[in-house]
Amino acid sequence: MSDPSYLTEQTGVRSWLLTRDHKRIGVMFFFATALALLLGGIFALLMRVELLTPQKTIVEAGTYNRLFTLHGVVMVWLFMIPSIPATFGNFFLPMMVGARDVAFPRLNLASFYIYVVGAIVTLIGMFVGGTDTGWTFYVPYSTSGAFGIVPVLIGVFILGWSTILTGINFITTVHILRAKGLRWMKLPLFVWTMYATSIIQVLATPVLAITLGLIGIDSYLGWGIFDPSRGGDPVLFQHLFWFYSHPAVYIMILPAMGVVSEVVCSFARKPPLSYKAIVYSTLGIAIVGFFTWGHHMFTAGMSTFDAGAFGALSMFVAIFSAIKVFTWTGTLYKGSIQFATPFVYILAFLFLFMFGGMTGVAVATTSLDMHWHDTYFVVAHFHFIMVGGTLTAYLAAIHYWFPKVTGRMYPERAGLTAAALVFVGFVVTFVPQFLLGNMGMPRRYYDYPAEFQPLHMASTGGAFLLATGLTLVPIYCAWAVFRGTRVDANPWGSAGFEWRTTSPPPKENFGELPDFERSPYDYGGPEIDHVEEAGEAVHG
Amino acid sequence: MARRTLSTKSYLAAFLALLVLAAGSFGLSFLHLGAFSMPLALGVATLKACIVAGVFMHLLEEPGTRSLATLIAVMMVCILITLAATDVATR
Amino acid sequence: MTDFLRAVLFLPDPASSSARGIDLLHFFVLGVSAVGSLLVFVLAIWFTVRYRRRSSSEVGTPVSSPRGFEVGTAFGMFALFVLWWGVGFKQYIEMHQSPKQALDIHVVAKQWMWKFEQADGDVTLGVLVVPADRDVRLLLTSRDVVHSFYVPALRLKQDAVPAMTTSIAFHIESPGTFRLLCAEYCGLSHSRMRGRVVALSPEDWDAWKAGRTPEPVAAAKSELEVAGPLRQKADETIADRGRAAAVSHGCMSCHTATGEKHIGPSWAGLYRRQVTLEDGRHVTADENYLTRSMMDPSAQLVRGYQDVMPTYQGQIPQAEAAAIVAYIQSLRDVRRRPEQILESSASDAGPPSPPPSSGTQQGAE
Amino acid sequence: MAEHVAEQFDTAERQRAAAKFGMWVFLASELLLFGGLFAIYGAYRTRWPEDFAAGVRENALYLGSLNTLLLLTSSLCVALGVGAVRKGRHRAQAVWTALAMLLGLAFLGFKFLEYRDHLSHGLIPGSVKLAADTDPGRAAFVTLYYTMTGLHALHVIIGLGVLGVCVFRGARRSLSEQAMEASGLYWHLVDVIWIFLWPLFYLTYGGR
Ligand code: HEA
Ligand code: HEA
Ligand code: HEC
Ligand code: CUA
Ligand SMILES: [Cu+2]
Repeated sequence: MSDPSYLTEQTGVRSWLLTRDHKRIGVMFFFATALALLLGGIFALLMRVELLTPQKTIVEAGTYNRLFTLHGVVMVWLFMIPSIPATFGNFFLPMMVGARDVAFPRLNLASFYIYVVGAIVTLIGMFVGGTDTGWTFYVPYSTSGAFGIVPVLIGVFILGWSTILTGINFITTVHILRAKGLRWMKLPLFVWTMYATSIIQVLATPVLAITLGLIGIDSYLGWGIFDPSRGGDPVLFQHLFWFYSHPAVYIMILPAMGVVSEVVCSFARKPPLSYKAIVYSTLGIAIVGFFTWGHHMFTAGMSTFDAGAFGALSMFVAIFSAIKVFTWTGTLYKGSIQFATPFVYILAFLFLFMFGGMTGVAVATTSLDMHWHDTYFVVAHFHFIMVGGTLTAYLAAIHYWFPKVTGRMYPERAGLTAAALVFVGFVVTFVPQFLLGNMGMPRRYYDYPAEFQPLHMASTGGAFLLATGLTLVPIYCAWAVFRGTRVDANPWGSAGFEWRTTSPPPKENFGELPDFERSPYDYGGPEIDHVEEAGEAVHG
Repeated sequence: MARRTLSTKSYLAAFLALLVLAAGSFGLSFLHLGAFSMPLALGVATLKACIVAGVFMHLLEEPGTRSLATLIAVMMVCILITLAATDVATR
Repeated sequence: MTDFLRAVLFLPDPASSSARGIDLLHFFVLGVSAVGSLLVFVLAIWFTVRYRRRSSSEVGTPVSSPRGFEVGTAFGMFALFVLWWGVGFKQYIEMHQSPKQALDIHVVAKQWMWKFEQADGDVTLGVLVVPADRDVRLLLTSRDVVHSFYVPALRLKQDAVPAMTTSIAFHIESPGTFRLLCAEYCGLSHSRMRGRVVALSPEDWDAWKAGRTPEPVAAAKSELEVAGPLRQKADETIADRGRAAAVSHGCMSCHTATGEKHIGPSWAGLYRRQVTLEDGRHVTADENYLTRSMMDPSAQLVRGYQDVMPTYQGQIPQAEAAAIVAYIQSLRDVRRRPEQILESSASDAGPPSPPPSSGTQQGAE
Repeated sequence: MAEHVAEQFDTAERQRAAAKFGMWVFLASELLLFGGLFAIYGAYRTRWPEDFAAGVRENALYLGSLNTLLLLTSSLCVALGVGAVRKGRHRAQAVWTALAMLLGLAFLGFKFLEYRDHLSHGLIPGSVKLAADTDPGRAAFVTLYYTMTGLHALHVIIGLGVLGVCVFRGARRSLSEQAMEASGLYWHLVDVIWIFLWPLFYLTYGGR
């Protein structure tokens, strides 16, 4: 190798820990969040084992309640929210806008350490405080416990600031640091989704911060802002919590959508069916996503008027996702499709996200939610989107960008095996949970009536299949980092900007700046005019 | 540098306007305006906030995207307040 | 057909007509979702096979979306969703409306037990006993944290929130026993906060009211793990206890049960009336209003009265507050004194109050 | 002094734009932080309009209005400071900023007096007395009063720290224009928040 890459330019632990290179920070974030995924997964498996039998299997009720709280908090705040943005976003966003780094590299490093501190405080807080409130911290239960939840709140509060700083950094980078000639409507779609995600991070997270601060005050100082015995309104707490947490689910899915857009275009070697449709629907989700939070509260004693309004708005936001799903599918039409691991994950994503999303619209239907609220149907809904959607796209991203980040290729056969295991395992885990919800199995249940057992057993079996598939990934990836075949700059033959530099890239990202006027989706090829044949085939 | 720069004079003018508005708001509070007192007071406050943002914070000098970003944030706050308050009002 | 779909979807047998209606929407929504998602999946796989890459230098053919594709999708989806929303919201409203002539039952949830109180003083723990084929309305509250009353067979769920009265109505068609679960996480034994809803045939209901324990109720009780007596037939009705509580808390030094105006408005005929507030608004004196008037009287001042009533927030236990509400309800049909009727009709610019119904159990004394 | 341009920026101009833009995004975030509290205020005021009006009536109208005046003036000083640094007049910048700090300190001083007065009247948030003796609406008002003005006061304190750095560096002529502008933006936001707190806690007792 002639020029040193970002990996070899400097070596030693210090050069990593004190780096301001967005790529190295991304890699560090990757290891931290993957660890969180492992941790959250272990909690999930413990829960699944406990649920094998209607009564006690391995742990007591109190432990189980802590387990699902740990699982939810770790998966949401330690893994899912930073997962794609802070790893792949950090690594690729500056490259995709043709910048040498993010706008505020020191802030970027700071947000990594803030994340680490927040994660440690959260975990220690939960173990020491025995937090058993669920990840939603509903009052008055959360403020009445004998154990302080204050440490966890502080931890999540700190994590929130890490998210906000990352968001500020990304927004500023996209606005100020775009390369010459790179106009807004020429930006890679992944950049657009990161941009939209950052908007949500910056605008929604502070509301979580203040809300958690207030329940901290309530439970520690007893000011009673949400305490019903002092005239406080517990339903108002729910409003504030979901004002953050519903947009937060779009923090979790939008980056995944960006990955899907990139991989679909790369693997079909053609521009998206409609670039504009994807961009506008991305922004639409980010904005309208702020108006739907009340759909978590249909049974909470909210006013009927608000229930109707939130129900309608929730369906409105789903239209943007629908446009995206159809656009991706249509993009495959007349493509030149390469069948490889990242693409397999994308196929899985299309199906699982769409079904998960449609069940979201189903629970947003006010009368149906009267049955489904707080049952396993909802659990299945969000795992379909978060695991079947986001985690799947995250895995696609790992495989798609693996050669760029490491300069080597992962083993394809192992990749496909893992992907198959993940898909099958996933379906077996979570389809039964829809049915459990229909039967009336509430969530956060340690004990359950005996007739629910067969479906729970299927779900537990599936979870282990899923876990096996997932465990394969880090194993063969670790092998490939050292033993995988070396690749050249652009093994997938993609037109994306990040592929127009060496693999792995040099510290400055580009040796010679590529032509940013050539679209990242320009594969040449004759432009055929729309309508005629394209028409029927595209409509599902 | 091709940017419009606000002069010292415009700062002083803005300050004067702020004082007048503040005095107006203060005076209005003594009238028994009932249900109008809140929207009026908030309207004046909004006007004052716009002056501070536009002149002191130089929004008038900046490209429109800054104002847009701020507007989106303000809109989110309004949505949050409105929908939470309607729930309480119509419950 | 519907039974088949229910079996496929693992839905329990519905116990009410509204549950049946919800199931129809359920089938439609899930059917569209599943078929739609599968179609997209199959289409994507078909494209993958049909347009697989044949040589490593091959590129795809750019296709731009057919005209009107995005707008068409948006409107198509919109129409579909409006349909769901419309049907669903209509059902939702129906479940939240209070039917006339309904049997009112007060539900008090606490960690981790359900308590049901009927107006005639029947108190049961864990087992909610109702007559079949009759409208029932539940008035829920909680003594500690948020709980949720969930009966899968009714496709119905309503949170019980402390310091608030929420309500939900249902109508069970034929006798049967149904599972009741707590669906809002409420701490250690959340998963054991279960119970039964027993709908009785007219004969059994009469027997139950006569103080016997019909077979279905006994069976339901024995299925539960909840210890303690099934029933606490109070010596007095809940309204009686409410009266006692009102006296002991000093309410009667300002309020009367006879229609005379005193320091505060009389409670006679108050329930379900339109009350004119100081700020000109009109509100219906329902349970929620009555509860709030006790807990925080100055929030809604009645026109023509001083803001002198103290707050009873945190001073009256939730159960007693519910009893006082029941007492005020029982005074619904007490005639007001003529001068008060005059006075109130003068200030009542709002719509006329709904006709009082006599079918409720509150006046049982 | 020539500005140091970090490697990711082509020009000093862009670097300056980035600092200011980043600050704006941060301010949007701060706005939502207060937004949560404003929402609680809105909900509770809807629920207890009378109690809130009564609470406002009892607040120290003149002290609060004086504080408004102080903050508005301090904002002017900061704006003049930014104007000065843009013209390269660092001395003037330091003086204006120091003046703004003085006004900010005075604001905190009066705020402190107000708090002390409230506390001596037994309006202690979370106290048993407050919960027992007052209507829930009044108690909610008092609690929100402390929370919202308290969070604002915290921001004033942070803002004073930031301005302090500006005075210090301005006096040593090592303050970049962008740093002053960004600090100024923060201070103005604190002012804007107060512009809304003032009517909510001191002016709107209308009705009766
Ligand atoms: C990444 C996370 C994520 C995402 C993206 C979503 C997306 C959506 N969610 Fe979900 N949701 C969660 C995570 C997520 N959710 C979580 C974690 C919870 C539980 C929280 C808790 O209580 O712990 C939850 C709970 C939840 C509830 C509350 C349920 C309850 O507790 O009772 C509701 C109710 O409306 C809801 C609705 C929606 C809707 C309408 C969308 C929409 O955005 C979905 C839009 C997408 C589509 C609609 C798919 C694409 C559509 C098409 C391709 C059209 C197809 C057309 C035909 C088939 C004809 N969600
Ligand atoms: C991102 C979010 C996320 C993810 C990925 C998951 C993943 C899983 N979840 Fe979780 N879940 C939530 C978010 C998530 N969950 C939330 C928010 C709740 C609500 C909590 C609450 O009620 O408060 C919940 C609740 C929840 C429940 C309901 C508990 C209850 O209500 O009683 C159940 C039950 O089965 C469950 C199961 C699972 C399972 C089996 C997985 C499996 O998919 C896990 C499989 C993963 C592994 C086994 C880890 C393997 C990983 C590695 C080996 C490292 C890999 C590294 C690389 C790939 C680089 N989850
Ligand atoms: C000091 C006198 C006083 C006492 C004691 C008192 N009240 Fe009242 N109450 C009033 C007055 C005056 C009003 C009308 C003004 C208002 O709405 O606050 C009122 C209004 C009400 C209303 C609303 C009536 C309507 O017409 O809408 C209810 C319900 C009520 N009180 C219940 C109670 C209960 C229950 C108690 C005891 C636990 C109680 N009150 C004790 C003075 C009192
Ligand atoms: Cu009660 Cu859960
Ligand atoms: Cu949501």
